[in-house]
Amino acid sequence: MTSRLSVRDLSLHFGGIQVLDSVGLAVEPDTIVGLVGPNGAGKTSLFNCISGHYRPTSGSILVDGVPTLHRPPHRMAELGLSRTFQHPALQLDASVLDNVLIGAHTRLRGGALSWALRLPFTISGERRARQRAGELLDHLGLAGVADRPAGSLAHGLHKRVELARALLSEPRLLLLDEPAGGLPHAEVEQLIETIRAIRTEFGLTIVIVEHHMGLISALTDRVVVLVQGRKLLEGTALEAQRHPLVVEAYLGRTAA
Amino acid sequence: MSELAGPERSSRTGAADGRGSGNILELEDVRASYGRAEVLHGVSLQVSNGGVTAVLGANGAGKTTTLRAISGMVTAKGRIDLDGQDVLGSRPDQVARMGVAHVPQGRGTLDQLSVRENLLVGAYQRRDRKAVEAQIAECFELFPALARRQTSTAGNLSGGEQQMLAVCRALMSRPRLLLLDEPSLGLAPRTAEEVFEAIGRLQKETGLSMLVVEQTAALALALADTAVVLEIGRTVLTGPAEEMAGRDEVRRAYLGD
Amino acid sequence: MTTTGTPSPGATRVGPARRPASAPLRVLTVVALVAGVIAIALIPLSATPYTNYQLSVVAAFAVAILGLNIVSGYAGQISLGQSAFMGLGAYAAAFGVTHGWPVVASFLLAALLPAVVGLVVAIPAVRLRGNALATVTIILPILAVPLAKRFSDITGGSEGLNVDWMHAPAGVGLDDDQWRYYVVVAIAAVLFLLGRNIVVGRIGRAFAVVRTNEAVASAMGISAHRYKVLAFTIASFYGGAAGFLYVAVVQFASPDLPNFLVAINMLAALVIGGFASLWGSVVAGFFYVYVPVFAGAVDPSRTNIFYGAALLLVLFIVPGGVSGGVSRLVRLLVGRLFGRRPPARDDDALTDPQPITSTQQDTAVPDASPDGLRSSVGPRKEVP
Amino acid sequence: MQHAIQQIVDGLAAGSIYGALALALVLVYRATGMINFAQGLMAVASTYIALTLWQAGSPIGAAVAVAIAVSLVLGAVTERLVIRRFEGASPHTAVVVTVALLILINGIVGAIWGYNSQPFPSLFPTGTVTVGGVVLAIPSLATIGVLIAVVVLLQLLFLKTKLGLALRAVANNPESSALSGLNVGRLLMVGWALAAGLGALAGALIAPKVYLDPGMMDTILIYALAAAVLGGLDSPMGAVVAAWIIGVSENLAGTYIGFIGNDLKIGVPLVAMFVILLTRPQGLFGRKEAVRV
Repeated sequence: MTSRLSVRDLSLHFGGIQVLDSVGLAVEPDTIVGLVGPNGAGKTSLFNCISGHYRPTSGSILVDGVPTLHRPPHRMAELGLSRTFQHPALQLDASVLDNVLIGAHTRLRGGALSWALRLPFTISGERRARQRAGELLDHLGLAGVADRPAGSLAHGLHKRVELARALLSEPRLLLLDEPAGGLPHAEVEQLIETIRAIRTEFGLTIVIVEHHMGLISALTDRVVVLVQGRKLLEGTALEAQRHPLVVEAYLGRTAA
Repeated sequence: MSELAGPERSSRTGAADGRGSGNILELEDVRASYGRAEVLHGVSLQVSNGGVTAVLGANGAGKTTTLRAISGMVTAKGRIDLDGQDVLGSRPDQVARMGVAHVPQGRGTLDQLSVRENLLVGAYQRRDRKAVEAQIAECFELFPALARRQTSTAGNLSGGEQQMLAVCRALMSRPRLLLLDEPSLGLAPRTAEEVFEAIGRLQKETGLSMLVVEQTAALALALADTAVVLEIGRTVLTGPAEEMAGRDEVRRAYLGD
Repeated sequence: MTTTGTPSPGATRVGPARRPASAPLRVLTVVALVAGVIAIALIPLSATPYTNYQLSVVAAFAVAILGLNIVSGYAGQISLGQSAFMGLGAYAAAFGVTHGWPVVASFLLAALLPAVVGLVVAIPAVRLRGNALATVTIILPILAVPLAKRFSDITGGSEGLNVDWMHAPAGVGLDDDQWRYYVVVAIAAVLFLLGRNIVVGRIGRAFAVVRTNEAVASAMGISAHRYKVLAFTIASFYGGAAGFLYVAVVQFASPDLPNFLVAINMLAALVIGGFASLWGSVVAGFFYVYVPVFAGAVDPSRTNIFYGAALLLVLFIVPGGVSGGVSRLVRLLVGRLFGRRPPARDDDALTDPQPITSTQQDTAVPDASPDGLRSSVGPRKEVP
Repeated sequence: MQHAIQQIVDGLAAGSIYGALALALVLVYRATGMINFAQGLMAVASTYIALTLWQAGSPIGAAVAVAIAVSLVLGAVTERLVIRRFEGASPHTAVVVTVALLILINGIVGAIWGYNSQPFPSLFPTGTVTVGGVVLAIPSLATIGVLIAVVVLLQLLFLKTKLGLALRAVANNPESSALSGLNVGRLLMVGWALAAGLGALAGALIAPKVYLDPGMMDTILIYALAAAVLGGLDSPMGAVVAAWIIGVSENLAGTYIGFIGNDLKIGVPLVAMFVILLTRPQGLFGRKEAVRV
């Protein structure tokens, strides 16, 4: 069986700075992999390489066995890849529903002319997308705010709107960049339940960048620890937390 | 070395034992927001005269925002006193002229300017050209790497060199208080330790008060006398630095429960 | 044309916030629409020929400004060249008419030729970020005028081209001005309906996300480049169609139309009317035509002072433009009348000089940006 | 050959005028990230001020000098009263704001001085000099000389003075400069003032050639924009070099390519701009812009 995502020997330089150094990673279908490491370890950069937003200096990335290195980012969605962003990037004055519907873009067909003329298939497509979006919003506890402008929502809900948007594109592989960032503890518990539920329901493979160790421990099958752009360790969340090198990377040598 | 922080330093802070003779900086229940989203919900901390306070906390805890609030880069409420003087609502350049030097995350290097010009910008408010030149020379003596590259643009320096340049540039204004935001960010561990050693030496010799945000807790705690732990925009723990290393709150902030 | 489900305009500050209409508001909208359609149908029967002429010109400019709105308001790419496309459309229409083409063929030429030119211009131009696109488009009207003069065989040079067409068919019992009004307004209405369909569905949502955040757009499978080109092409199409309407009313195509100040004033009228709002384009059409009329009553040179001042005023105090301001007012009144509270959060964010989606969110949690310093020197993946 | 050299010198002279305005655009862009579409009309306003002074009996040199001084003040005032409010606004808003200024100034100038063309005296004596058998117009040579002097002065200002250092620091990183105690707002005012002064100079140089009316700078602005974009928008030297290239190439093309002629030569910078944008979006001399995700 090919890995859902396979990253081999990936390096990324920005100017003279080495951001990623020969990072390798294999994510099997239906697993959740956590990506952890201190600030500046290169986690988000790795995400940006996988989603096509950065072009790595060397190495290769395969999604379901398909090499993706020369694909522009907007052609990653057709491989079943979707992602969220570290800082939720919503259109704050558009409604929550409209924000989520952007995720349906690749699932809808037809160009400007078909849509201008409201050809029947565009109408039925839009209806289906709205229905699907409604279900997702329901699922994520956002049904009550679907018509509110996204900017009027609390920060924690933004993350969920982004999640709904990503899910509407019906991905097989989902990259979540700090889904718990800035959330109070109680909401993190909820988030863990939500991610568990969607994972089963949609048959998702998920890669999570997260600092919240509780979330990482609760959700991931394996974690990869990045430090200074290199893979330090791969194992279970517990192993990683206890590993002296990881403790040192976070707290410094004296603490270890 | 003493020249680096300027002659006023010694008179203001006495000697290294001037610690505890009052606070140069006090934050009380500071709240700050970006647009609609409040990100600090009540941060309180102190920096004693000649002392070093470390701010610890996980990503997103509000460490950087706390420094930005002090420098007037975000709108804040609550109380921020510098030497008993209210700085809340001042512009960043005004706060800087009151004697606060802020080395931002990412170092804030003027990457298109030369190393020397970066230092001159740091000394922009000063009129004593001779002393400025002397301090530049001293800085180059301290960091020969910078001296070798004084005419090349700062953007071409390595990460560690840029960090030292940023600290030197901050000192050029002869600050009363130095704010350091993640000095080790993006540096190899060895380089980060060297940077902290240099900062530590400087602190010991000049008694300059510092507020340091740092993700590597051990580095920060070795430098600081006081530590503050932030969680989601709130101060949750304050205490002497040496007692902090083993505290659960610190461990939790970085490694989870 | 209810506003429900419209992709919302401007996280950039020159755009009104759109909220889903409340039930009373929806009723009010329908009532207003029906009344409006009746009024539009009845006006020319009693108005003077000159009023009909002016209103027809309003319709033509409203269409051109709607095109500008699609590229600048909805897709966020400021164009300072819309008048060039309107001028090209006018010349194409006049060419068709003087060569005895059927009206439909003239219309297609007038709309499609500018669309093709727009496409060709857009493909390289939209690669420019930020306000650099404006610098390219501003050249179009400046080049259009000498070009029109150079090809005087076709364009009639500085004199322009007079046409004599679009007369009321015998037997309908309408004067020429009334007939032209109905034709122009009907075509404009169809174009507005099509435009509305574009900006509310899949395409409009893509425009909006390209405008606010290209990284998100690409993550959702949307090519920013392709949609910017599309928006620009549609805008050129609308510009050309408006040129056709203009010639139908004015019976004249000249180098005065594809002019630099015309393009600039269209943008001004659009911002004053309201970015990313269909009604804004209509308001802008009226504004464009009637401000010079009223200003001219005082002193013709005051038009630009009025325009400039009005534009600055809008930028300073009502970033949503007239339509945004009015719709806010209506919502407020409806809310009062029907006992509903106005939305808790008003548009304070729109008066914030920070562009909300980019700047604020980039800095929202600076603690959590490990790659901040790197990405500022990061490579950019080229989008083909 | 002699004719060609004359054409090249005339092209350089025209390019020098575009270059002066292009420098103004670059100064504003570097300081505030805005392309000031009103730069041309601000220059027109200054030129009218010079014209009024000259008509009142002042010598033309003094009239232009006073107009430049007034422009410095007006530029600073514009920054303080209008532009400051939109610091950090989206590129959208930035464009619309300067477009608003453009329209407003056009209206004000029209209201005060009317829309009819008026002759404007040359700063330089008419006449020719013969260099190696080639007859060259003195105004052309003087115009080139003025721009070179301006470039040298600007370089001295930027590289040798404390103010220049501060201006460069703010252009490089305003936030970090503020943390060093630089008053960013005041420095941006200085940037706008300098740009307005340069524009005033460009206006006084072009007006004798084309007559003065409110639309005088419209095409010059296009040339200047093309030069600024070709030069990379943040590179003063790039803008000047690009302006010269444009001036010379359009003059040669207008003279020697029959189809282009005098009326279509403005197409030359447009075509050049398109070619450059297709191949090097950051301009000939600009730095590649990084994009963050």
